[in-house]
Amino acid sequence: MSSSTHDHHAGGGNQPIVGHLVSMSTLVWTTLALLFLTVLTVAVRYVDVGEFNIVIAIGIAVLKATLVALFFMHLWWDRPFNQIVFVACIAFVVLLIALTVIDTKQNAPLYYDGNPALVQEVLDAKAPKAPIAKQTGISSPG
Amino acid sequence: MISSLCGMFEGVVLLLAEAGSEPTPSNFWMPEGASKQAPFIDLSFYIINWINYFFFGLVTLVLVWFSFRYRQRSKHVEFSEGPVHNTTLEVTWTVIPTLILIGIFFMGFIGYLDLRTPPKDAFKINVTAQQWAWEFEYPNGAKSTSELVIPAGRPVQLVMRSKDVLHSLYIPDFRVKQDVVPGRYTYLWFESDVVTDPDDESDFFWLFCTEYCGDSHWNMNVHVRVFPDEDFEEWTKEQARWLDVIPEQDLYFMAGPKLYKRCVTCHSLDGIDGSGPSWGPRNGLPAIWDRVVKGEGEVSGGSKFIAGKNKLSDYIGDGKLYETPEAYIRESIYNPGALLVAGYGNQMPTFQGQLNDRAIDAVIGMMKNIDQFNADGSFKDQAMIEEAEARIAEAKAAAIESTPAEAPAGAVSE
Amino acid sequence: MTTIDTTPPGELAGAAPGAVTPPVDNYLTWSKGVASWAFTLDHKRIGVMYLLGVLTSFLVGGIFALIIRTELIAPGQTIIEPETYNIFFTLHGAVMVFLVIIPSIPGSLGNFVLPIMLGAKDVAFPRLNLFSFHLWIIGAIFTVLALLFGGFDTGWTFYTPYSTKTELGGVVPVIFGVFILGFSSIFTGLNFVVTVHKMRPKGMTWFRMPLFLWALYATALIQILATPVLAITLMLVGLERVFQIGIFDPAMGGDPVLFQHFFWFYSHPAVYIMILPAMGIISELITVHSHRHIFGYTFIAYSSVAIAIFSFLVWGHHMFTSGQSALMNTIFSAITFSVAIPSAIKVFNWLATLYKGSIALNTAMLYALGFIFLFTIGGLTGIYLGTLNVDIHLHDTYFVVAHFHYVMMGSALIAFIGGLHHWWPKMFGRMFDETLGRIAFVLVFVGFNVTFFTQFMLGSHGMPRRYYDYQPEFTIYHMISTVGSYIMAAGFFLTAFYLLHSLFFGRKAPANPWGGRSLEWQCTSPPPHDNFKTTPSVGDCYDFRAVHWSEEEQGYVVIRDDDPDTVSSAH
Amino acid sequence: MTAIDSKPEETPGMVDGQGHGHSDTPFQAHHFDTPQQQYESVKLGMWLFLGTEILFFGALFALYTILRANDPELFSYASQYLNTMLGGVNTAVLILSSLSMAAAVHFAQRGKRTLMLACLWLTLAGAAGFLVIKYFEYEHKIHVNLNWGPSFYYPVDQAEATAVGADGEVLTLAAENASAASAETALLATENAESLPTVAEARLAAAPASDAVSVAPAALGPGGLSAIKPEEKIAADRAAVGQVEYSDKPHLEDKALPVNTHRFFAIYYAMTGLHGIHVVVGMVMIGWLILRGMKGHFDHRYYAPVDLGGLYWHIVDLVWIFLFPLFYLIH
Ligand code: HEA
Ligand code: HEA
Ligand code: CUA
Ligand SMILES: [Cu+2]
Repeated sequence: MSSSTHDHHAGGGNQPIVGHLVSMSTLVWTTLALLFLTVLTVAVRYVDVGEFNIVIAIGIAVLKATLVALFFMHLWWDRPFNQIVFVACIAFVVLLIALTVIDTKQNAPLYYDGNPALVQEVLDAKAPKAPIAKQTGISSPG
Repeated sequence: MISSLCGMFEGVVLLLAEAGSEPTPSNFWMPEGASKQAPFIDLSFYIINWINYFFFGLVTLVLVWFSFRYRQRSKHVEFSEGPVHNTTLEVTWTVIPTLILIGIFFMGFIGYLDLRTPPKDAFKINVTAQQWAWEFEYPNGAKSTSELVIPAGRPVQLVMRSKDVLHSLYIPDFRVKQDVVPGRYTYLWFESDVVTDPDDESDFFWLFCTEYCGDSHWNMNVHVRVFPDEDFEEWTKEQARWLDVIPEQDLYFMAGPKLYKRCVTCHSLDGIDGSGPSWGPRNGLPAIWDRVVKGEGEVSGGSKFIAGKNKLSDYIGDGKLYETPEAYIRESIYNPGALLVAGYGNQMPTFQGQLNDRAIDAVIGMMKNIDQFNADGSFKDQAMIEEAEARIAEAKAAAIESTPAEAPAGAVSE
Repeated sequence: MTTIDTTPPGELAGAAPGAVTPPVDNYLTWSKGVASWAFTLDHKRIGVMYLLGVLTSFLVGGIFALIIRTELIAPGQTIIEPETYNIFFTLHGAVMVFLVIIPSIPGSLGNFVLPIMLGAKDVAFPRLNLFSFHLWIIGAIFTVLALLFGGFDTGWTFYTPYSTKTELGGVVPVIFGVFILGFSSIFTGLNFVVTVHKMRPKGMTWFRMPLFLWALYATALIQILATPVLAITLMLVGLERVFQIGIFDPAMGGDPVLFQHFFWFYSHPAVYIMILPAMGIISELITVHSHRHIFGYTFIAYSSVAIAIFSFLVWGHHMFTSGQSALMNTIFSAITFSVAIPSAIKVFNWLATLYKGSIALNTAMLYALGFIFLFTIGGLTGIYLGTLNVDIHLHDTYFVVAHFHYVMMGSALIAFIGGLHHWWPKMFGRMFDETLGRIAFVLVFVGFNVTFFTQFMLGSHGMPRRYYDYQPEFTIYHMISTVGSYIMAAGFFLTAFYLLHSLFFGRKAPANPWGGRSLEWQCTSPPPHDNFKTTPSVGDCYDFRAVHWSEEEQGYVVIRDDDPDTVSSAH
Repeated sequence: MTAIDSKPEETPGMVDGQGHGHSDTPFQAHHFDTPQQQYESVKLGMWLFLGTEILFFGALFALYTILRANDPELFSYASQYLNTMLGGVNTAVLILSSLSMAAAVHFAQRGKRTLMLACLWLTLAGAAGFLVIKYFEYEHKIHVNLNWGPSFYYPVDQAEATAVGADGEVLTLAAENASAASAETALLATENAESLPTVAEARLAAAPASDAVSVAPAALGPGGLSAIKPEEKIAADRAAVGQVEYSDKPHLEDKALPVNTHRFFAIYYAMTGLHGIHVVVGMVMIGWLILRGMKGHFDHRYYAPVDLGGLYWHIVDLVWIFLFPLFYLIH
């Protein structure tokens, strides 16, 4: 999707000698889209679709962010490597979020404000899987 | 393939579980292996060891051999020709380590599963860690702080929590370790057949704290002892009521030194200040009880501190904050932040809920008679101890007769 | 057509290439005065200032280490109190990691040779480069300030909630210092990425770059991607400490393990920030001192990038016992092993490079060979630690301490010292005493192994780390270890001595004393202010056929018989 | 300072004839060969820097996700104290200022200096407007102790102890409801005072015999996550430190105040605060661009600083685009 900035090299008085010139109309349309999406996301808040509220909210935010990056930040016309930098950084954030969230979710029953009985259940539920316990029975004396 | 690998390893685990009832002695790499888990961990270690010996040997050999064989012969060599790449070779030494590593991973994984899955009927002991002491609480309410005693031949599960910062419970000879995290429960299980002599205090395994937790982290160690069922049962019963069976007049020297073990990390008896003021004479002042009675101690802060009143005597006495010196000491143990001795911050944890009135009496008694104790906290007069022991033995016998709370004890011997 | 790449600098433009005297106009003499250094934009001067800073910090960190070792020589109190001990090992770790090893190679050697290797006049952003050095200074000052505020005793890992609770006042200053050092590191990395991307000269394709540049490039990627997370994490610790915001402190509802996730998200990649440039240096040293084309260039180049990427996926292997869930433990253990593969590739390729080489056992080369030996031990012991059930036993014991000293000190730092010897003549235009150099190497090498190999045994027998005192059964190991550290210290002091000595009394260095092929050996020693008058032409930087000994120069010269742009890459 | 100066706007080190002396492109630093190379370098540099910004905020987003995933109710509860109206207006303000920034770049590229300056001024105004609104939000919250950390639970003057909810509805923060908490404290106190074996035995009696006491109840655990309510911990804290009277009651005790509500505000202040700092930095940067623009430093050949400033300003906008729904729009 990127075209090299070289296209604009030989600019005249009104053209940059480097970089890409984005037309004002593109900018204005982007802005309008952003404002519309803002209104939309506020509106959706008042509609209850359960779990989907957050999905929609994030979805709209991602869309808006994409618009900003592509048009305001010229990423659409930019060097592929700059695009990669942007996407890769977001990927690493997602990585950090994913792994840490999985871990805390896994551990949630062990928190103090969890139910102690539940903690015991969690611990117990794991027990039958113990290779030694399962197959030799040595761990269950008398 | 993976499942057959798993199966293979499980087979090994089982074999070892059978073989593992014998303790492995300490050797060049590993300390004594005294738990059911130790053999497999050791085996994993040795397997990696041999793989590593091989690769290390290979690398070193090639390194030394090439450096010697191809050393520069003339003074100024300008160029030497050799292969610059060889895809087959390179792929080979990418793939072989990869396969080996996959194997190692599964080995570790299988062993880990075992470490993480306590048997359902494991004997459960609650562990509370705090700076810088361990407390073990048994199903019958018994508590122990100076040592962890476990029943031999039964899986034991520790359910752990921390009162302040991270700690980590580590028993090298059992090859188990788990951090103790404030705010959540963590657990750990092991099983040991290696009985330690109940009558020999020097027969034990070490339990270390391996997560850095402050000044006395290095000192947060206790002994682990593995008792046969009957001794274990007896021990827990005794622990549950050891304080109760000591007659009032013997408390300070029979219970005092034992309780003092929890204070010793911060409070010395020889006048050298640690994390807390010494109980002995310090800084030209008398020993602790006299300091309090005479009100000579200096205070400099705390929630009940009143600006300008820097002497203990401003706080202790009729109509003052503390009517008696005992009340002051008691508060200092339950609510250490109330009045702070000059030169010390609010470091001491509260012992509220851990020391009951009898325990407090014992500690205060010990303070009152501090000159009868050695610098390590032991009582000087052996004869008195013997006399008291006789009295306690009697009382104990009586108490066990009459106790109705047999249910947990029954659970122990089951 | 025969091209002589030796580019005569400024004044000597017309002089014969054989002139032994270094040019009057070099970057060292180019201008005078403290300000001309402190505010210089010249990457070489910045590199030299980094070098000075890093070595000073190394001395400081080393002295802390010696105090630690002396305290541990026997059970019981030897010289210091427990509180002091805790402060000292923390400072030792923090200084060595944040002030020494992370900035060492990129900051000093990288800054010095990267633009020259590219035939560029400077890094892309000279001002930013200077700024990042100034940040380093400020960060270092804060670390020292922390001492004045009462020190800090959290360990270099700042684990919460201890770090939010400890009474010592130095925590906030040092957190601030590390925050700043983080940005210093980020800006260096950013500069390098842009420089490598945009300032390669004509003819230098990606796969003609010296491998040191690949390594620095991969390192820079980690610096850019990982360091911000450390910065924010430390900021949160600071906030937790001052305002008790309840993120990490369980007393306010926080989760202390979360801190460890965030910390290691940076700090695991950070260990590759330390080792990758070191590996780059080794690729240079091995080839130059065995006069032999690198074996498997592409594999080595890609493995650097592979390590950089994998390094982000394994942070949880520091948390196997931390209360991390079993699922995450398994995932992290599995991925941990993947990092070993590119490392293995590198080790084997270096060995293959030695094959049929012509190996000059110069001091620098000794360090390179020592690196391979020590890194193999250090890396292989990482395998034990990556193995789930074995790590349960070894975590937070001296086994880990030994592992990371083998990789950080035995590998990264040794490579740094090796690189220092390699480029020393280039940097300062003087030759050091080779004999003393080899003696010092032997001292360091032997001392190092004596110090830290015993610690493997200590650790596997259960000696926990960060212990002020220990059980008597560990005494013998500790004693040996301490003696080893004295031997090692002797080696380093000797090194410091002969290097300083060479500055004033050393023989003048030729442009290319070792027979290097990459561009930095084609400008004079020390290089002129602008590195190259005209952008030099570039060939295969490991093609040693072009390197010839010149009696006149008392060094090597690079003479190419072929057109620079059509020279076929050797592979 | 004698070193070669690479400042774009100055003619670089010509003194000794070592510079290249790009006389037709005076902005070009001597170590670059072409303006194209210089432009692409600074642009890549800026993108990498933005990358670090993304990870910088990313860590906080990770934190946010974790907190919210573990405590969804807490977030929907606490979010009502944020003013959607103000947040929405601020979003629009930022979007519009982004437009003017992009326009400034556009005009800079075309060499239209006056228009460019006008747009920069507009952007600056937008930034200021954003901060003013933000100030009112913060000001109000701090007034009613919707704070980070322990001060969240400090008492406020009753008359002021109201917070305007999302929809303008006024939430009264009753202060009477201390009874539950104090009952619990009392319970704790008795539990502590009794000797523990007794407590253990009592528990034993209550629990089934098999794994009784296998997991201790949470009551004695630390605050925050435990049954001890944060306010108790805070009261105890203050009792220990001794600066405030003991009679404080948690002003936010509206019966359902979830444990750890202060954490929502901690992350709220951390994220919006860091964003706010970025806005301030952005303002300084725009001001600097205006100054240089007025001196005539930019034209169609050289406008990189405006371009980079624009990128920075857009990333500030981009972060807010996420902050807004994540904090203000929780259903
Ligand atoms: C320069 C720094 C550096 C480097 C390069 C490494 C490299 C590796 N490290 Fe290390 N590590 C540290 C610095 C480093 N580490 C530090 C500082 C700590 C402790 C921090 C603290 O707690 O304070 C630590 C701790 C640490 C732990 C946590 C231990 C614990 O606390 O319990 C683990 C666990 O997995 C680990 C693993 C590894 C692995 C698998 C590698 C691999 O990258 C190694 C790969 C290399 C090889 C394997 C050798 C070469 C290969 C061959 C010769 C081929 C043949 C090999 C096989 C087939 C196996 N390291
Ligand atoms: C690169 C990192 C690095 C380096 C080089 C070293 C170097 C050394 N370290 Fe280590 N160390 C760490 C990083 C490092 N360390 C870290 C991260 C920790 C963990 C801290 C924590 O737990 O939080 C640690 C912890 C640590 C411990 C464990 C403490 C404990 O857990 O209780 C010990 C104990 O023996 C130790 C010893 C040593 C010794 C003897 C050296 C010696 O090799 C030092 C020798 C150096 C000198 C004597 C200085 C000589 C220098 C000059 C003369 C200057 C000029 C030099 C030249 C020109 C060449 N270190
Ligand atoms: Cu407790 Cu270390
Ligand atoms: Cu790691």
